Amino acid sequence: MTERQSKSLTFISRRPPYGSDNALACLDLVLASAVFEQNVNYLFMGDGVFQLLKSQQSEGIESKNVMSLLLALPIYGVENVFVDDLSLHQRNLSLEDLAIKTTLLNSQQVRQLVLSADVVFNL
Amino acid sequence: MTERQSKSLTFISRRPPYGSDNALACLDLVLASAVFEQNVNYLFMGDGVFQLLKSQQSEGIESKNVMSLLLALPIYGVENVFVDDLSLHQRNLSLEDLAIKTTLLNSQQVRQLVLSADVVFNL
Amino acid sequence: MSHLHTLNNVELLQDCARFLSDGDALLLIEDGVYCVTQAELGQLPDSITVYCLQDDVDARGLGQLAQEHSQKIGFEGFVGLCCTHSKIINWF
Amino acid sequence: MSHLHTLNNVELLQDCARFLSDGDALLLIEDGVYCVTQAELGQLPDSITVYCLQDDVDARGLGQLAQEHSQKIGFEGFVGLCCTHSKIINWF
Amino acid sequence: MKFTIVVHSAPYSSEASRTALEFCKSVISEGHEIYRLFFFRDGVGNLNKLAVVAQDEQDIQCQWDKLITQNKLDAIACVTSALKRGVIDEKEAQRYEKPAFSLTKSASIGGLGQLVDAALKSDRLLNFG
Amino acid sequence: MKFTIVVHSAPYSSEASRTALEFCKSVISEGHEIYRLFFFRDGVGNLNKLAVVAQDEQDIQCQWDKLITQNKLDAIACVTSALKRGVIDEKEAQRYEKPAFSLTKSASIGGLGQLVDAALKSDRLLNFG
Repeated sequence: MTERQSKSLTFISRRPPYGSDNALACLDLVLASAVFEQNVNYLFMGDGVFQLLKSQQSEGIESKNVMSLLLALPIYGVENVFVDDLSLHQRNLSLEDLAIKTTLLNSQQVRQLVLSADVVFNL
Repeated sequence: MTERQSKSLTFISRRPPYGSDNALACLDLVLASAVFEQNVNYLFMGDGVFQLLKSQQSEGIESKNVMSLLLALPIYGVENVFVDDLSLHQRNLSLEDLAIKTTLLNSQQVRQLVLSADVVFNL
Repeated sequence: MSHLHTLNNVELLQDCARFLSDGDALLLIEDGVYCVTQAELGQLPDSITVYCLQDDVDARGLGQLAQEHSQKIGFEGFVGLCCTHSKIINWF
Repeated sequence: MSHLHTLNNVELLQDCARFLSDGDALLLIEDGVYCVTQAELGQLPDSITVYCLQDDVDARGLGQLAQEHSQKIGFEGFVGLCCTHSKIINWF
Repeated sequence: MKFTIVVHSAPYSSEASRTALEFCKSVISEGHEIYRLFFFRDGVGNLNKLAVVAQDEQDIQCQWDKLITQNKLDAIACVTSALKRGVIDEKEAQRYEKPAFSLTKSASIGGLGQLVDAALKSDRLLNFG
Repeated sequence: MKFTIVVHSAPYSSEASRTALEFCKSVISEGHEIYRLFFFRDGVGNLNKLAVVAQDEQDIQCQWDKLITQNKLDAIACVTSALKRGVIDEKEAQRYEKPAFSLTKSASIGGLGQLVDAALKSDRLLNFG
């Protein structure tokens, strides 16, 4: 198992975009992984779904714009971006509220995504 | 109001004893205030009531024992120690589970204690 | 005199609400502005004025919701609220 | 192969529980050991084994409750669980 | 009015130190006085002068330093918080035989008594964490 | 087995860095290998050599230093995390004209690629925060 050439890395991003550095740390790690051309999965659940909301304007708090950074994911070859349907539902949000194109997963699919990964980063 | 000689300082300790430094920071601040011979009130609510539990043995995690430090409060002249009845109730705890002698306050009394203070530290 | 409460974490709203009295102000800052997505915020008595820090609302894309449930203010407004209320209780 | 989940915060138990499968181990560490005071912990299927880090339980005075709801282990046991499970998911 | 501001959080890992910074700027621009700035717990990281911040990020430590210097503010790093986090001044570096110091010159090291004093002598006290 | 351990939290403000430290000790005493220690975000504070810890408290930075040195571990401080928190090595201090450095000699500064590399090459990866 050691030194295996390819592994699937799954990132769970569970925190909102600006209050802490969790969201940006997770994103940095996703981008670093993409460079290694691994199988990268990026899942937003819990309050992490707030990172995907439209109309984020972060100039006022002098922070990088998480939404804009996420919009650039395809440029870095990160295509497998998922959002947990239950988390959206619990926050009265739908895909129309989101700026980022993601694949909606039901609970069973979310479970499968995480359990089938070789390594899970859970931030 | 400036330069008033005596003020009442109320400390709300809302976090459990060891996972973060909130509990010890609050205690240090209470002790520092006692030196100034101010009217100090020390209220435990939320998960802060876990600081009062019997049988804490913190040698294993190489931390100061919060329960033992709280037992020494009378030595430092801190006599007004209160616990929120609702927080105990929500955690299925009663005064018998506690090592620290405190005054049980109902919600109205907790409210009064905090609202009548000149300065509130809320950790 | 009435009090100003600041709050930066949705999970603290319930604890904070126990201490809100007529005439008090609740200022949502940082991740506390997500309270505008919570039903509990609407259940506060009308005698409590709810404010949101504008920059934090805008960053998070919550403008619409925040407008319905609170008044947006800047840091000058924040300082003003500190002066017009006799005491500040920070929930963090 | 089954997984090891570690958890250091009671509020994350619900999220974590969505990913627990037959044969998985849940190890409560730091403030996560307060989960032994929660009804939710008892509602996990029997096929999930719940462990507590001994030092964290003892520090918090939770010995009795922890004994009823979990198995106490030390750091050597923690390392052992890492080896006998194919993957570790840390909830913090 | 006299304000005292207590900062409990490190820069960058939470938004709180930035909020505190902007609040302090407005306290001054609105014509009020800052009696004391007290950096407690992880908040002492805001006074670390060795920080190197990228051009596209807000340099929080530098901004605190400017605010303190330009307005001659009384800025205190809590001694028990600062020493164990490696935020030490020249005197402490000498006393404990450390090869360097890291506390910005605009701040000084002090005890919790200075926070209690500030609580008693200020009209308003705010905590950011 | 090869382990990689990622530390996300500062010492003293949370219990997590101590848990990580004790876990690492047991990994070694149980005969396993530590492929890499990676200090990320506030975790870089664990590598600050300027820390001065009171006698009645556990000196976390000193214990990490000992563990790394005695076992010749590969310990990396994430560069973007470390620089903005004032945890810098001699080279960075020179480059950015800082008067001193603070990173313990037993660790080095590196990028997130080294964490991804470790995730790929280790049998087990754990995060503490």
